Amino acid sequence: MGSLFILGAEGPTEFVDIAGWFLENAWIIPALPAISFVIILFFGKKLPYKGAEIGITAVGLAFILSVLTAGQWMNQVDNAHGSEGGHGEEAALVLVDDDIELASAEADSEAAAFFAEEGEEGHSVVGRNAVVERFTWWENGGVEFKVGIMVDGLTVMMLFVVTLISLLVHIYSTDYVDGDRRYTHYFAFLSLFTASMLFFVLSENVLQMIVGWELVGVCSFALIGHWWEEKPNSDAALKAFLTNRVGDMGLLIGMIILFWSANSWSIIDINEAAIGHDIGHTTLFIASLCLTAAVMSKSGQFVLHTWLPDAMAGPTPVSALIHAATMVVAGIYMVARLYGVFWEGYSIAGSSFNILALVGSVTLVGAGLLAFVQDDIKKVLAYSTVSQLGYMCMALGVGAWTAAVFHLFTHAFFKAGLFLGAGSVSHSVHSFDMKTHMGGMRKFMPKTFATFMICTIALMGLPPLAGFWSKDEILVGTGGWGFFGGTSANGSYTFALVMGIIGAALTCAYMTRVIYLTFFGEWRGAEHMHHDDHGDGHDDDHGHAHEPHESGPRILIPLYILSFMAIVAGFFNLPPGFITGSEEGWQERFFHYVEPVSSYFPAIKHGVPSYSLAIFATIVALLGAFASYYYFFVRVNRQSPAATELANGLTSTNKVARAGHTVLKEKYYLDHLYTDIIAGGTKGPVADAAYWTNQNVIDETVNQVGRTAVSTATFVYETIDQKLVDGAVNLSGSASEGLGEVSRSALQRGKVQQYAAIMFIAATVIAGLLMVFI
Amino acid sequence: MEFDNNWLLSVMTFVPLVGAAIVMAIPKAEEELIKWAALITSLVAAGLGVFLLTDFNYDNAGELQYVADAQWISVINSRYIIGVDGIALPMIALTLLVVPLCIIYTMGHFPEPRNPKALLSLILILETGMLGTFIAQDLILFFVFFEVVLLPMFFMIAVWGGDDRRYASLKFFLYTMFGSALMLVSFLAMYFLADGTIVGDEANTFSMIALSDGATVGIARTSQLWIFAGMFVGFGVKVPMFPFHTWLPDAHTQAPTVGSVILAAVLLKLGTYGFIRIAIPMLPEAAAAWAPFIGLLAVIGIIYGALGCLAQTDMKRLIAFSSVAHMGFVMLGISTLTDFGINAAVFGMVAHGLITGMLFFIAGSVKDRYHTLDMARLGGLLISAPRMGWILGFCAMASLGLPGLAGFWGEFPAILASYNPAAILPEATFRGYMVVAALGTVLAAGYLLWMLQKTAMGTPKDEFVDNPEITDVKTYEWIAWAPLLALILALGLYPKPLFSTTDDAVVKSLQVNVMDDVPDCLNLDTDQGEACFDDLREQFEAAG
Amino acid sequence: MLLVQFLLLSAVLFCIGVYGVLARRNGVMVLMSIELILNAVNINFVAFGAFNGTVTGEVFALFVIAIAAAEVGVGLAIVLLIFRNKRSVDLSDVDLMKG
Amino acid sequence: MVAQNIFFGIMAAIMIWAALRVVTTKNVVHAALWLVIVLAGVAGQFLLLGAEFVGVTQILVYIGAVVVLFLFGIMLTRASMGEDENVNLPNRIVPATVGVLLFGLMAFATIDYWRDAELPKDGSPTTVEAVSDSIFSDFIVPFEATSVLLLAALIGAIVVARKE
Repeated sequence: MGSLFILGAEGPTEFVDIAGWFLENAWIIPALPAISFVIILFFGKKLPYKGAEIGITAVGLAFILSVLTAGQWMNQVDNAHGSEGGHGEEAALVLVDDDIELASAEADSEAAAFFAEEGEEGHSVVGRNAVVERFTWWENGGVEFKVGIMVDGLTVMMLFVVTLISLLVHIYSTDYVDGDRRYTHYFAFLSLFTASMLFFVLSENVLQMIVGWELVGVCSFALIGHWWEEKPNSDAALKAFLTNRVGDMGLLIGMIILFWSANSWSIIDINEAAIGHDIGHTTLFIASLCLTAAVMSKSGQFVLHTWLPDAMAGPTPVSALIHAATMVVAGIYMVARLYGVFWEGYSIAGSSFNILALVGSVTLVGAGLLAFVQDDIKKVLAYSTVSQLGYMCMALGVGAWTAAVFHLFTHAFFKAGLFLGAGSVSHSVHSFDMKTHMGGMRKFMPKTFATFMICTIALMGLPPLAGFWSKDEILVGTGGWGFFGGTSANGSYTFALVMGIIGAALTCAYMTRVIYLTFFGEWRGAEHMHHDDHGDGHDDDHGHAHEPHESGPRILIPLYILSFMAIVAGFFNLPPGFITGSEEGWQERFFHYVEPVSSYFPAIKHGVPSYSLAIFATIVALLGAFASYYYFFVRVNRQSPAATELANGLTSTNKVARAGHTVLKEKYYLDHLYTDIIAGGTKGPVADAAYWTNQNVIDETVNQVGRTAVSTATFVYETIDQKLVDGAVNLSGSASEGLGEVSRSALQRGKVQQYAAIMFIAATVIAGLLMVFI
Repeated sequence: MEFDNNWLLSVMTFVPLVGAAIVMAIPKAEEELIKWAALITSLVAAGLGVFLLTDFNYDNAGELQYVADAQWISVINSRYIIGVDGIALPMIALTLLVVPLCIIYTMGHFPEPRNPKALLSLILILETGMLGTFIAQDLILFFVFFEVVLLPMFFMIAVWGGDDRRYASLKFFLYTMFGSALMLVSFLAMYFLADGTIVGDEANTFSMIALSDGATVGIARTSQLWIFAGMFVGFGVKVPMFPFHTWLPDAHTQAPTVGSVILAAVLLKLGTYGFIRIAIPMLPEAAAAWAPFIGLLAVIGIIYGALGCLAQTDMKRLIAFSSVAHMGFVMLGISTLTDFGINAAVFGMVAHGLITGMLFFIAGSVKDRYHTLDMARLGGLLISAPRMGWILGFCAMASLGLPGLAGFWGEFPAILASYNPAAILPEATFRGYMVVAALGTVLAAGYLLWMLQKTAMGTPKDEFVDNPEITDVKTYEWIAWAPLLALILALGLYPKPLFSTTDDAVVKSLQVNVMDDVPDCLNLDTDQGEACFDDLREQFEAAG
Repeated sequence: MLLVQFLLLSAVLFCIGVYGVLARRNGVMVLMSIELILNAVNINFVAFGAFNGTVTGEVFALFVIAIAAAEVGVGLAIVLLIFRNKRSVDLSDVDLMKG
Repeated sequence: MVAQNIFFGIMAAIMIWAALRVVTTKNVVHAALWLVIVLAGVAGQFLLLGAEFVGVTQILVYIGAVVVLFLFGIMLTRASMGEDENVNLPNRIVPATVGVLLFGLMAFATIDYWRDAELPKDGSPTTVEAVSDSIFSDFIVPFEATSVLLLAALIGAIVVARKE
């Protein structure tokens, strides 16, 4: 599959050159897995492979389409590039195909006012502008909400990454979750996730982004909680969703601010308005802050990252797809998409500090430290992901747009490879705990070990694997010390550069630890094998195997592909002039095809790479690796091949170190803050107080009014009514009764004629009275 | 206007009443016959509703259609004026949809103490009342229908309710009556103070058309404020708005399932509908003065309702409290006084009706199976009754405002609108409300997922393992639920039909049509806006 | 002829009828007295009709006659029933309404 | 005129006398026969007032039917044909007082108000045609109601009087 991409990358062939058909119809790509979701949901259980085949087919087709789309995009860029020569500034019109008014009867004057700059002549400009196709989704109060696609370099890159990794994860899962009781549901949600993610990536406007953003969140919720019978899993799912919701609040508010400021949902319009200073700087700043909160939750940045390690409760392929390669980079993608907003809002150019860079660099180091103390291999990788996302975030913060996106690209492959490798190991030992179940695995699982090693080196950022190239570009982009020659970058983010280098060293160190604990030393899992059965939670009978064994081909092939990508992905964006010394050629292909040159993208500068910086950073990273190597491979191994740490290590002898270790073990106490204080507080005291107020103040007032009314009524009834009024009535009644008793015996004798007589007498008397008085 | 069809609304409205009479005439022992008679009646009404939906002129949704205007109580110039426009149409459709589904639901499981004859005729009378409220274009007629709704609901709660039904039903009844009384006073004040001659009616008029077309411009500002206050309480109780909401959890918790469903799906909408149809079009000036306060109560309701949910142990009570929060979003949309916000509010009303109605159906079915709604005892619904568990999950997701499902399009545009309220309103205040409302979405996710975790996830408690009563969704439940579920999804994916239906009518409701070239006072800055209303009043006085 | 002479005659007959109703204890005789009263009323009707020159009075007299006939029929039936039960038509014995 | 007045006077005297006998005689059969005289007198008065049809009806219905009914009633109740001591209540002073007072009152009221009212002198007798026109146009509803009443009375009387 990868080779197909290379084919497209090296030179567009004829079959992708169908006048932009794939670009204009990229909506088919998310539609395929969406259809697959519906089919699996309704018919999955009746199918021979329980729906997996539908998912794989759909995602496979989506992948092919993505590759074709990417090829067509590159073809288009090359054509445009040839005529323009160089990446100069272009104030070109955006290519917009504003068609398909379903109810085309309405003359669209207001919409025309909103999108005044989109003329029909836009069609003629073909080149590096995004391809936009859209139609009106709905209207409200004169505001049109559109839905559509926006395809440019960034989009096709993400399409490729998402579909490729999704495809590999689908294949991997057929073995990994084989026999799971909700096998079909699992594949349904994978399809839904893929569709949502692709929908998000293809968003033409920010509203669509919100929709996609939420949908991937809910898929993440469903897949983290895949084994919801156990409470920790559902807790983790809830935590993930709720933490993301906190960030979503920022997303909603930020997008709302942008919408009202730019009077449009369109990403292009918003970016242009921001870059053109049509939106006030304060407004942009506030919007950027709000959106940063969204990035912090979705992309696991400090201090909203805590859900991500917990999210490892989900099946491992899900972790690889959602929580390493795709969904968690949604925040990064969003920043990259709306870069005009952040660029202006944070005044990235010419500055040395901003919140995005700060959040990113703190996350990078903070999470790297946390990765040291984890015993669960997936948690190490999770913190590693957090840390790497910090790199991307920092890169965006310092203005190194291409570097960030490129790191996103390379990281997706090697991190997915690492997760799937960890899954392969745990599939065999039925645990993720490195200290109790692993060790010496290289002997049992050599193929997994090899791929894991490749991905690890890529992650460590050692040349010449993928991570090195992308990490190096980020460091260059910080424009740090003049000593290293990073002069022409956007600002001088020295702090970011320092943190970036420290982060590289930390990464090397904790990954070395992982390698040792997992693959070297002696296997420690033998005594747990029979009576321990957590792990994946599926009830197959692997538990009877006495020794770990290598995984099957459906697990290994995805690993091969990913480790292959971990090797080659870095070469897509070699520094300019590297090796050949020529400015044109096969260097900087990624930059060339992905970074937009258009009115919706800010005029960013690109740092000039320097050998000295690259060498220095590599040396620091290697130092980190060697320190860790010395500790584990030499000292711990010498103590005992089965040991996991030194008996008399620093934490047992030094108070400060022990305190630091505890802080790390407790994950900076953030979980306590969130779970116990904020969530527990809201759910407990605050909600109870509110409810108490409801029952005892508001409702009590109502009841009190009711009671007062009743008691007043009682008083009125008992005292006034019963005693006074009724007393009078009763008095008259008893008087009548007495009189009646007298008259009864005298008059009521049942004699009809007596009655008649009385009647006539009375009539006579009355008639007489009437005559006298009237 | 199509004069040919002006019988349609009347027939549609009174068919259920006739049905109720028929049901009452059938001997009590003929239970099946009674049920079928009730169902067929409601289906006939629904069929007329389908005809209405197809025949309605959507291009002219801002105008009243199918208008009938007949003498009624001539001595006070109260007329039998009915009509339907883009705002009323979705509400009517919702009513006509929910009632047959409720009747179908009762066919499978009838609440104790049975007596289908009484319950079904009450439901049908209720339907007439609800439909009448939505079609009425005369204040007295509106009031009569508004009150007709009360009594059947009162009896439904008081007879078929839970253990604490007497308290709950009485509270519901008295609370609403209290609000209605103030509302009636306001109606009367408007009758005496407004001058219908400006719009070609009689001087004292109850005609909602005349009153919202500008017959009220001459009313002094202070009087307007008081009149609006009366309506505010009347409608606010029904919505229910914080702090008039306390009847709601009790009524919902105690009511039988179908009662809860109708209460949530339609009855609460009578209040918000009143705001949109009566309070704001008739008294825009007072609405502008009150709107910040309404917005404040709305966002308090959002947060407060969510917190109330988190403190619950009873599933049904939790859903009831969530209504307070969701109606807060609707009221927030209304309080912006923009066509955008009010459109969102109408959408929110429909969405809330579908989603919360559905949640109450599920709660009722859970109660039928487990005989408890205590969330500490529930759990593992996804194992015991997987389909029902998934439906619950689907509805919880819809309720927390997941994009792609109906709830989102009520919530998000309301928040969106409050960033940019009508110019006459204080912008900064409403932006503050926006932030609080956005916080409400977080809490909404919190309590709904927590409920989902408690009830659907995990494993069933020992007491419920292998309980033969706990079955998956039954046929009658499928029939009753499928339309709601389909609509939640359909409106979520393609909200355009509903928005385009309401849009024109909402725009028209915010305009003062009294004379040509009336300035749009709501869209001027606060001071200018008030001056604009004063000018209008002076112009009117000079003319009159 | 003066109107008043007929009216006075009617009054006399009426009062005699009232005396008869009150003083007789034989049921049949009470009924006869009632007939006197009714006839007194009829004289009034016809007299006033003649006085006003309309036929309405006569028409009402006819109605009264018809109703009187019915009344006598039912009344005598009741008396017969009483007789059959009590072997007497003495109204003094009929005191079921005694308080 | 005079002749009419004289005729009226004679008839009135006879009627009053006969009426007094109706309520005072101790013989039930005699009372019925005295009643015939009163009823016949009333019929005469009707003729005097020009109400020929009513007068004829009076004779037909009352004398022809009602009195016969009374006689049957008397026979069926086995009243003695002779004097009977038990026909009157012991206390006759109260009824007498009531009667006299009532008459005083009525007489006063009548004379006080209608003292000078004269009947139309040229009053021609009312035709049957006029009576029937009135009944079958203005009074059709009371007429129908009366017919129903008669039917009801007929049935009622049968039901009440028949032996088990």
